[in-house]
Amino acid sequence: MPFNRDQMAARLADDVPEGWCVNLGIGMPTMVANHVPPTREVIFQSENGVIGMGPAPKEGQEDPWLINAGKQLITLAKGASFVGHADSFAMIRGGHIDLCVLGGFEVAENGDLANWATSENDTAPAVGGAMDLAAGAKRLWVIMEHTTKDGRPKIVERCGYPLTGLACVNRVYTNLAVLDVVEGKGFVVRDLAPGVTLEEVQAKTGATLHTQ
Amino acid sequence: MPFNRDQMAARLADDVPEGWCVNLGIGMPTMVANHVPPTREVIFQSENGVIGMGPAPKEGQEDPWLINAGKQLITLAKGASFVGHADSFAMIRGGHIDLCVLGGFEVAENGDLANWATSENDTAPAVGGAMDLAAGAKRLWVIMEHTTKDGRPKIVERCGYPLTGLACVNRVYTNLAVLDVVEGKGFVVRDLAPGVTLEEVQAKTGATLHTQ
Amino acid sequence: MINKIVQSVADALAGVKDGSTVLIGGFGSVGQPDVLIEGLIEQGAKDLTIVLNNAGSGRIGVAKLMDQGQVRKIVCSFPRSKDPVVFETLYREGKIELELVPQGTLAERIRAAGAGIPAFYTATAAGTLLARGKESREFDGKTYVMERALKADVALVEAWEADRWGNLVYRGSGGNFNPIMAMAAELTIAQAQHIRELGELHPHMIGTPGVYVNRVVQVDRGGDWLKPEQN
Amino acid sequence: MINKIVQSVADALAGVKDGSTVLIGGFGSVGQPDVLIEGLIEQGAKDLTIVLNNAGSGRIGVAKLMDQGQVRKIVCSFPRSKDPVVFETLYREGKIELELVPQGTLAERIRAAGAGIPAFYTATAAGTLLARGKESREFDGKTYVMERALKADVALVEAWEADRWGNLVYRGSGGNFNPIMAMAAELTIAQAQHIRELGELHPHMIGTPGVYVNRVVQVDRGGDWLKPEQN
Repeated sequence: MPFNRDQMAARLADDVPEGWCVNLGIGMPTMVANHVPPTREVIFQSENGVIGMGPAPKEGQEDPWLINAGKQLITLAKGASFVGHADSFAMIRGGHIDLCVLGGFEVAENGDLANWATSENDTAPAVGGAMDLAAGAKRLWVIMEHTTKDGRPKIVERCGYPLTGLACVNRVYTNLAVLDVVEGKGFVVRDLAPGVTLEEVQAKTGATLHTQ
Repeated sequence: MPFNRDQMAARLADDVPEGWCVNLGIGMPTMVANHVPPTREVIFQSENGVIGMGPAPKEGQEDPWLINAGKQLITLAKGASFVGHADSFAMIRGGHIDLCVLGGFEVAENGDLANWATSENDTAPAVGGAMDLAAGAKRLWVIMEHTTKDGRPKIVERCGYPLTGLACVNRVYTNLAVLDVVEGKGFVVRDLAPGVTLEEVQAKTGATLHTQ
Repeated sequence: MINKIVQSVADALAGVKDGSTVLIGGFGSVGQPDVLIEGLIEQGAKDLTIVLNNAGSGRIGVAKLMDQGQVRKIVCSFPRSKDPVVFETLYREGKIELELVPQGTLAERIRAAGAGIPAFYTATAAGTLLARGKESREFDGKTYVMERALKADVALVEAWEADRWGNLVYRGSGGNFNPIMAMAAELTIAQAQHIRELGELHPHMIGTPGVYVNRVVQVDRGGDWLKPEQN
Repeated sequence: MINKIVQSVADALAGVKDGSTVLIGGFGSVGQPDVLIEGLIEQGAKDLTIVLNNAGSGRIGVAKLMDQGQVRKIVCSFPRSKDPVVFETLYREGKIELELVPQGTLAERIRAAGAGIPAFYTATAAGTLLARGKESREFDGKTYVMERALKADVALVEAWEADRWGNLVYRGSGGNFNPIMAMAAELTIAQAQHIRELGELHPHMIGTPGVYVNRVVQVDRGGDWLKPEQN
């Protein structure tokens, strides 16, 4: 049975070790934080200069001056600090983020990521911090459905959409599988959703899957 | 009668208006601060990240964690703030310092300043922040004796010593005179020390002096 | 006595010229100088290039500024929002120009302008559409894009506290673009919730030294708007 | 549980390799990690390139490190001091290499390394001896020098307070080079006067987020050394 969105986020969260500084993209990536147990200290960084986010605020305890990159109200973890945008992206660009988790339109077997525009003539495309994170984070994991809503593969030999970053993805978490991107080789299956077969995943993938 | 060092500093201080952010170099420039009356608010910046220095601390009230660029113990003025070195020099390089006052070995009529090394083969020359200040401050005033100890002119047509900055000096305060450096013209006499004649100053100067 | 505090929003925005490049701080609504943006609409300067992270939402603030036809070009990283109708309409009709810049590159270009650095290199966007037309160059075997400083005529910023020197203290995540924007403009105008006596602001809490600030106007949103302080 | 606090200076400096580039924070004695420097002398790593503002004074600290023959090269802005005898002797004898860098360029090169910027342009030193051998380039009619990032293997920094995440709070003018150096090294080691519980440090007072720090060792200088606090 394929993973649902929460299970995908939980599966990814399992692989995040204590002590990492992690930036979570908007959307499904943000859900990862809910699945890291509070006993495991992970430092969540947000582009707008928050280093060490805590859980969502309880009702009535929101601070309107405290939001994350998705503009959601947040709390601070103990040990949190603030920096301005230049310093926040110095941290990102400078390779100090252990892990960035982003959503994706397409991931290619050379590690290319497309996740910001669906054509060169996109109406007012929005890039945000995705290119900075793709270029700067130590590791980039993508979390996304394995195929588009109409069944086309999102895991491909080469991206067709405009790129966010070149050779930047290290791992992909989908509803069907966990795939490593290995330089010089391509996609290597690391894990399958319960009851999902390799053949089924390969059939829904636009690139060759390797098994170690 | 030529100005003594204190009078030179006082003469320069007279020309600093309220509200300017001023960086004072090590040595005689530092003395300028003593001659700005406390009723006139001037913001003294120090390269090591102090914005808003106050007077020297009274005995017994020194804070060993608080020094200026000359490594002297200082106090803070009300309204002071701290930044790190990158931000301090962003302020300097970015043109946010209204006035920098430096000492000089030579000033040329094109505004070139030499004040860090006396030959290309200087033993371990020290530059500190002088080049950054020369390139970045909105105005650079030099305060120095009019001639060397053995009587050679320090105000010259072209600098012989290695340069600190090109076309950066706007005004020179010496024991004999105050000279503006005017683009396309050279040195223009702005003021003379009491009892000092133009002829006397010209005789001790290695460049033509203009009078407006 | 240095006193950068002005008594009205109109005074704060006096003299902003047509054709200006205007930096507008904030990320989401946090640290966004909303009252100064309203003031700019009132003031009426036209043909503006505005630089900010988002292209506005609904029909207020920056969206209204665009809707009034005051904006020629927008430089931002994320023109999408919950309700970007004004921007998208103008953009589709070719009535507004868009320069899309990755968020970190936008921040660094603004900082560079403030720090006297005319250009720098970054790996961000290398090999993508957003590097088109830009110089690229290899350092140690990796490709980087050359990016230019983004200087401005005016910066509008929001702070939590200010004093008469123009020192600004930010609250929570309210710093974001504000400190670098304050550095990068000829004329920096701040709105602040609280005005403090000189010396009341902690020297290490000051996020923007007053040296960068030209005018401060107090904008008290009233106590009921505020939740318990945690800055 | 994240815990970057180590129990001894020797633990703090374990593994520093011969041939390393070592950033050493501080300006004058303020913010200078003196105990870590002593620890590096004890630890014995050789053939070091050290990067710091001053080349040491007297026969202690950095001067002693040089005197012991551990330093191959020094990168600094101001090799002079009240008593620079060790450096000057070694330099005259050709036993130590000097790379002289304007102070602001030094700071920006270190920041660039931490911020993922391989190179940038500055007007500082343009047309002078210190621009020799460097690329220069015109932007908008003015000449700038291209400067490269200055990356390091190790940074030694001093803070006033620290917690187990490695967050650092600086006191007075004790920040100076420390925050940027902490960003620019593979291994950042901090000495701190006080260790605080996690959450005790104010989020806006933290000058270096723990993300940049690998090891913290407490160095309590004792109360009598300290003057009344004013940070």
